[in-house]
Amino acid sequence: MMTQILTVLAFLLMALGVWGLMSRRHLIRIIIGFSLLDTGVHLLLVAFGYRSGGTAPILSDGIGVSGLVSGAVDPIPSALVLTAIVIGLAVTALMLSFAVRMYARTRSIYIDKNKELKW
Amino acid sequence: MVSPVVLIAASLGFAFLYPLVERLGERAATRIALLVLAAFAGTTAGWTVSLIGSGVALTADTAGFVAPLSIQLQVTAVDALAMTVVTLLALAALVQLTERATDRWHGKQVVLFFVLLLGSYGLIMTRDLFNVFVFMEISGISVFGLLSTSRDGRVFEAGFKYMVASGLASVFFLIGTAFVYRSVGSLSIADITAAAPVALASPVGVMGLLFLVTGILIELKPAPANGWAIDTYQAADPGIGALLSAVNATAMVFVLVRVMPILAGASPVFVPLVLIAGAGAFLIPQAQALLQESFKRMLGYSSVAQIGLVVLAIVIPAAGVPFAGVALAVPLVLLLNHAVAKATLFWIADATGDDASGFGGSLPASLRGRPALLVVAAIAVLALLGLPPFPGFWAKWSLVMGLAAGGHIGLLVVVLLGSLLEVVYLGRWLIMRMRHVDDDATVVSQRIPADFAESRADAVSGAASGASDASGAAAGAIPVGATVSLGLATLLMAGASVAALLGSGVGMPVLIVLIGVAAFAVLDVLRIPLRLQAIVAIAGLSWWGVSAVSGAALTLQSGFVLLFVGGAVVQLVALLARPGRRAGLVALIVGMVLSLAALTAATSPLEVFVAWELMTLTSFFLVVRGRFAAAASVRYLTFSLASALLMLAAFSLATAANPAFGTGGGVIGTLTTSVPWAAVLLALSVLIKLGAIGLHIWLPSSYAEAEDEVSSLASSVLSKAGILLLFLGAGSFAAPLFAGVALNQVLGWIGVITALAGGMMALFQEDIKYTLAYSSMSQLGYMVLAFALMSHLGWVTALYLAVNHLLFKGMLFLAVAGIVMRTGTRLMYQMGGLIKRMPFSFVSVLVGIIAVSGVPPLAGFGGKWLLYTALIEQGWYLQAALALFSSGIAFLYLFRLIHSMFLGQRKTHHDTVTEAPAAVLIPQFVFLVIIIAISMFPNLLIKPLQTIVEPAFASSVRWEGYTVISSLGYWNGNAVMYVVIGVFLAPLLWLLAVKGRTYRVEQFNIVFAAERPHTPQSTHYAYNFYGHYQKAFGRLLDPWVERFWSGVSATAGTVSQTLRAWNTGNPQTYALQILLYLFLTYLVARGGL
Amino acid sequence: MTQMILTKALYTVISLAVITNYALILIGTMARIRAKVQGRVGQPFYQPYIDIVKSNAKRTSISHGVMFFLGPVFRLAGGLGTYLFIPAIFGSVIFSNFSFSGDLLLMMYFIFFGQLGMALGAGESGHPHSAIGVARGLAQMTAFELPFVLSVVALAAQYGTLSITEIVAAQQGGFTHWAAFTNPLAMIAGMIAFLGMSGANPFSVVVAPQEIPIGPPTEMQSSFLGMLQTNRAIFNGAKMVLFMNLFWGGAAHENLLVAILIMVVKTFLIYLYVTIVGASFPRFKTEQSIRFFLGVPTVIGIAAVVLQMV
Amino acid sequence: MFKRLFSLVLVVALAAAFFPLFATIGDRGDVSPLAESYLADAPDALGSANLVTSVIVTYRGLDTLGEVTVLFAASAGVSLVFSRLGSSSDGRRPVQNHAPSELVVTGAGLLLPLIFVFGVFIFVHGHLTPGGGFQGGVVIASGVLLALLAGTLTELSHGMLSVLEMLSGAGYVAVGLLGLWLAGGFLDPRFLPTGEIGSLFSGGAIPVIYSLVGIKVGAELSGVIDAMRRRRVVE
Repeated sequence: MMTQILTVLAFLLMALGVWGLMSRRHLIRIIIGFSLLDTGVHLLLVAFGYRSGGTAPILSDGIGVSGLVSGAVDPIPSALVLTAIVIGLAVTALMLSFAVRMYARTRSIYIDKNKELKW
Repeated sequence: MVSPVVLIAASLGFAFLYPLVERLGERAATRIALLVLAAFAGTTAGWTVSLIGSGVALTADTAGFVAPLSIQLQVTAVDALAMTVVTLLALAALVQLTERATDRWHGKQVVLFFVLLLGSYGLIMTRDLFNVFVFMEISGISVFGLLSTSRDGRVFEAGFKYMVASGLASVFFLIGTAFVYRSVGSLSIADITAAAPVALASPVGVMGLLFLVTGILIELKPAPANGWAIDTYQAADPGIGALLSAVNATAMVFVLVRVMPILAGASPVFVPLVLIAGAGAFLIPQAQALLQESFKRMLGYSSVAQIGLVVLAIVIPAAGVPFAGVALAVPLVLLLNHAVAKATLFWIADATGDDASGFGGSLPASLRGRPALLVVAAIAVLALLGLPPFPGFWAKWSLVMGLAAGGHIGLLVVVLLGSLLEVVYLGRWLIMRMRHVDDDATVVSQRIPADFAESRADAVSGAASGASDASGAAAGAIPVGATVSLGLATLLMAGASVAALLGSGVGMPVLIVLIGVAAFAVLDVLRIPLRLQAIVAIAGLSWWGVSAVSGAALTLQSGFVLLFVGGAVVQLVALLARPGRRAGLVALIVGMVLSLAALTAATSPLEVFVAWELMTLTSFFLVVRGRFAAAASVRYLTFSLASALLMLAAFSLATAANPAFGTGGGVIGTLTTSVPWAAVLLALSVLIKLGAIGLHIWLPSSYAEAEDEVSSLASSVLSKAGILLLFLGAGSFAAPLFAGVALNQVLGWIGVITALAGGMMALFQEDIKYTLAYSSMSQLGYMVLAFALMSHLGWVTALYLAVNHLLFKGMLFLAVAGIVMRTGTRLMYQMGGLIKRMPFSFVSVLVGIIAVSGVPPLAGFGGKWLLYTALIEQGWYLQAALALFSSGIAFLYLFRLIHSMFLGQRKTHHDTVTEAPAAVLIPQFVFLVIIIAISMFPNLLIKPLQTIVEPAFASSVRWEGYTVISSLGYWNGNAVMYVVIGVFLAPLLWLLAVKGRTYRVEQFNIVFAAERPHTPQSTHYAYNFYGHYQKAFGRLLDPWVERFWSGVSATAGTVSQTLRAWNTGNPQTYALQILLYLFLTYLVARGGL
Repeated sequence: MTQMILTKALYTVISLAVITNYALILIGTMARIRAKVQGRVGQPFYQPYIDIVKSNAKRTSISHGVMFFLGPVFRLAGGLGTYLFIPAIFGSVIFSNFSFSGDLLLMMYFIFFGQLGMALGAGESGHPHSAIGVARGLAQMTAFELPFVLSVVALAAQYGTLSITEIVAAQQGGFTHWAAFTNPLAMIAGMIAFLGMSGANPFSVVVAPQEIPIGPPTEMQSSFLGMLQTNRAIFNGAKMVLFMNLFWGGAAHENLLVAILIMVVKTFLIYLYVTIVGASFPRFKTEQSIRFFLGVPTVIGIAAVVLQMV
Repeated sequence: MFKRLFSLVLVVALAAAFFPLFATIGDRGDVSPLAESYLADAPDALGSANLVTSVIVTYRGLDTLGEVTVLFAASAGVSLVFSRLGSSSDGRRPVQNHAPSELVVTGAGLLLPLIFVFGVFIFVHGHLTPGGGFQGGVVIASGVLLALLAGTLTELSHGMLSVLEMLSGAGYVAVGLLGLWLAGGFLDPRFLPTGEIGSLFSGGAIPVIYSLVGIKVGAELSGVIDAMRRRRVVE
């Protein structure tokens, strides 16, 4: 059940992000839409790692290795998600800085004022 | 052997430490960077050497655990080879970027450069799905960072679009990965491939893979969802463009290679999906590129198209001679071929510094007078177009063969069409670059000055042309970096070509062609004077020709060898007339002749095709040398390569139907196929080369605008290649096509109409060279007609006409060459009265035109007699009548020719003209002697021709002494000659006897209406000589064909315009297109809505 | 061998003498007839002889150069040759000429020989009128070649040969066997083409006296002109004989004199037909005559050929 | 407008197309065999309590190295992006920073040490508790940001930043190579004693790697912040 909720939530987030990406004219908002999309994907990854009633895959006094095997969530998606997040952060940073340069060049923060290259 | 992981560690470590290295000073740091790259190249090369052949792969697990526990890197021979080339290109690129005039790379740029390289290595080596994603992002982000350092401010806009697009792509990829992991429970590609048929066959699995493959495809920048990539190519620093398409794209392709087995295993929908994607990605950009003004943007379109082709090749198994059975050979070769060539072009764009694509004609002829750069550029373009001897050619051949063998006719069409479009825009760029400085690239027909003022323009600027070449050379020098990197890339390409050539298993004759060209190119580089080169060429070719045919029985191919080599050798003498350096001329001529010879010696379709392409190329470079030949050679290249592509299609279809097709040595009918469409395509391709009516618009201007010696060679020798091919394909044309009409009947009509139309058009030309060009077209029409008869007499006639045409057309063109050289004009009405100044030229022209028009007693009549006898024998009455009519027309334009040049009133400024140089006269008179000989003794020629035709048909004429007797009539050339001499001598003697004192008066001594004209030289009646004929025919003479083809090109333009309007430049539109792409793949996968 | 050659030469001379004189007289007669039609007295029938003698008797002549000098020679050679490749009288050794060294095709192409030579000579004279005349003449020639060729091809198809002798042979045995009646369409096309070939009205624009005084031969005088006049006779004779052979059953009779008589009658009629047409029609412009020949006659010719094909 | 509409339609269509795919994913009681083997064997093999960390740093260490590289490339990119801007002369001028508010200054003085310590703590204990190099690095970078806002730091020394970046990055690679030569393979942390689970010095080289990562991330993000800050643009 949990997985399903998370997945659908992730899905909605992605749709929302895409919509923002497609419909906003303001560069920063587009980037925000983009981050939403990313977040959705990350959520999806986490959701796929979930197991019903799972615990964090961390050894502590309470839980032994056997406990982990029987009860911990899948550690791989968590690892992947971490990587994905960092990469998303990097892309966002670059996007923002490019947006700044576009603005500096055309003096407009609106996407449709920034399309000299075409055809 | 070095572990793959070390390569990654090393490049990353160097990237991290680079700031420290730079403490030693920028230049030193870049030097060290180059050294590191060299070391990488050595490593990868070492892998290649040790892995190739042995089936094993080099594997490295990380973290001390084995896959799937940890991430695994692997290098197969293919990977190693790709990595070697990528590294070498990267090396060249770094040289170019750090050693150029402006914007030298340093600091973080070099760092990012290494990160980019690292990313590409990772993409090629990793065997873990998620790791692929990481490396994709590494490459991506380093590219973005590098982009920002371009001069062009628009690059940020482009980069933003790029980020949005690749962001979407990686989202797709991640979703896909997530689903795959969910279904398979592992990220190791090996595991996934193994599990795919079971675990991923479910709808969920397929959907996941759908996301995955869409993500990868988007990263490959597929049309129609690639506007962002194109914009980036346009705005980016050319150096980055080179990196993008040479390094980045190459690595990305490997991701698809890795994933393809998974897809194929999971569901059958994916192969067609990828095929469709590849086809679209190849064809659409080629069309969009047609109208590009920006060279970089054009290259961008070309790059994405080439990648599309590679995607196709990944899925289509190779067939045909080279590479058959070697897995992934075709895509790999295509990929590397493209990488090297494209990088070269980007670097040239950077070095020459201007971004014009040559569309619209406003492009500095910046390669004229810079032979080295020109050669490099030409190699790159030809390699991109997949022409021999470059590696891409063999790959394309195998791909096309594979397409035909697999029955993918639609894809076959797509590939050929796309290739043709590519020829148009890349060829145009090259031609515009190498055209002569005062050529505005509009000349496709004769140019008549507005008024009749005698313009000596040609002569004057002819003298000036040398100087202008020099000025072209003086243009901006190439920076050292570009020189090194271009040299490296060219060496790479050359080496690859040699390797591919030796691996392709084509025979010696083809190799000889290249050796010959290379040898004379070397002579050029050594600055050996033209005359010496010509002498060497004459000696070498005649020795070679003699050794080729001596002892061999007289067959079709030995006969044609004699024709080609003999004709060329004689005409080469004319080169001795002009001293001074004409770079590449002799090399190209030799190459052309040898490739024609190779055509005769070909023993497989592949060899025929290679020889054909080489012949096309050499002749193209000969044509383009002309001073106003730019527009003409665009047409020449386009039509010739169209013909070549048609031939390729024909061969592939025929081979698919019958694997033994064409493997028989060059006897008559080797290329016989029973597949009707193959036959039609073959016929079309030959007809284009023969300038048949409707397909002829390239012919006149190409023959006329080429240099004079080249013109004569082209129209006398080169034009016979098509005839040879007709004979090779003979058996294909007899089969009935539709409603019992056989192809050869169609050919016959086309031939005779061509003969008539060519003559008609020749009738109204003021420009002597255009007259002769059209006359060649008409004569070729006769040969096609005769061949199409498919009878003994018909074929003898065709060959007879071929020989005869070679003789007199060589004569006429050379005579004209001499006259143009002396008078400095090509317009006939500007000449006149030259008979007293240039008597020898007059004689050879006189004999020439008698021989053409077929007036007895000279050899021409033999041809006519044979032709009509053969035609009537076969019951082709109407064709016979038309042929006779058009030979009357021929008589008209020939008389006009000799009259306007030699008779009538001489222009005053021609009073001092002298006879043409001996070197030009000698070949004419050699031909003349031969003509007289075979006129007196027709059997000298006809009997050998009969033996050539014997294998196909039994003789249908018999000989009584000198009389040849057919079922219809008879002709005794010998007796006719004597009678004519008799009836000629009798009146002559009589005249000499009765005439009283004869006053020889000056030419101007004419009177009409009892009055002497004030300026007699102005009374030369030559301009618009047959005006009344024009009047009589009226609209029939309108240039319908020209109109048709300009209509075609206009349509192509419109299509291109519409297609490229799709790339609106708006990031959101691009995002929209990408989502649309995803949706479409979804629909394809589901098989419709 | 030599004896054979000598006899052949002798026969040739006889044959030529007959045709020349006959043609000269015929031309004179026709001129007179035309004059009568137009209500003039006209010249004596032997006027052509006078002209030739006069021209050749000129003491001086003017030459513009080698080709100019050779032009008339070519022309006459063309005339002679054309005649010599035609069997004038069927079955006669004397009048068979050299018809066995070449067939119809040779003959048709040999007509060009004289044209070319003359054109070259006229060209070198440098007189624009000559050039204009040549241009018109050649244009018109190619035009009437088409129907002519079509009719010839039709005949060749009909009789399955290109040899004139055999064509004549096939027409023996009563006028119903003449090609004129077995193949009327071909005959019509051919005879119309013949009008053009003979260069009388309405196709006389080549020499258009008012506009470009006598066209190609403008600069010709003295013995040059004489040769041209001689050739005019022989060439016309040759052409008439040719058409007689092609369409009108040739001239054949065991008695040579009768055969000659037959030839005289037939050729006279043929020439009369030309004269009548010429007297009753105005002159065409060049483009008009080109259009004319490529029009109806060509269609008829094609029809003739097609009839042979089906 | 039309485009807007079309994209709406398309998004909806895509949603409709793929919704079933997402909706069908249900819970599962177990984990993938691969994960299971990690859960079962990793603690003994690596001696690190936090299995996510073992996966990140060791099993999928190459990913992490790549991740670091991405960040590195990004910061280099950002600084390149802004490097030309100051020099480019189209009438732009950096504005004066307004003086930071009292609150911020005092708060900063109080918080900064804590933040830095916390950051270090996070990446040093990455193998024991949730957290790790990246988290720690980000915390440190946020501290730097605060310092800049509060004016405690006016200038960041680029020399120091790049040296930190360089050394930590190179160190990471070096550790990886040590793993290759001294232990089982590239990035194998077991060339150091794995210690006993739960103690600070356990998990072999994992803490070392995480510390290097932490330093590197902190330095890089601070660099990014700095690059963006100093090249601010106003109209």
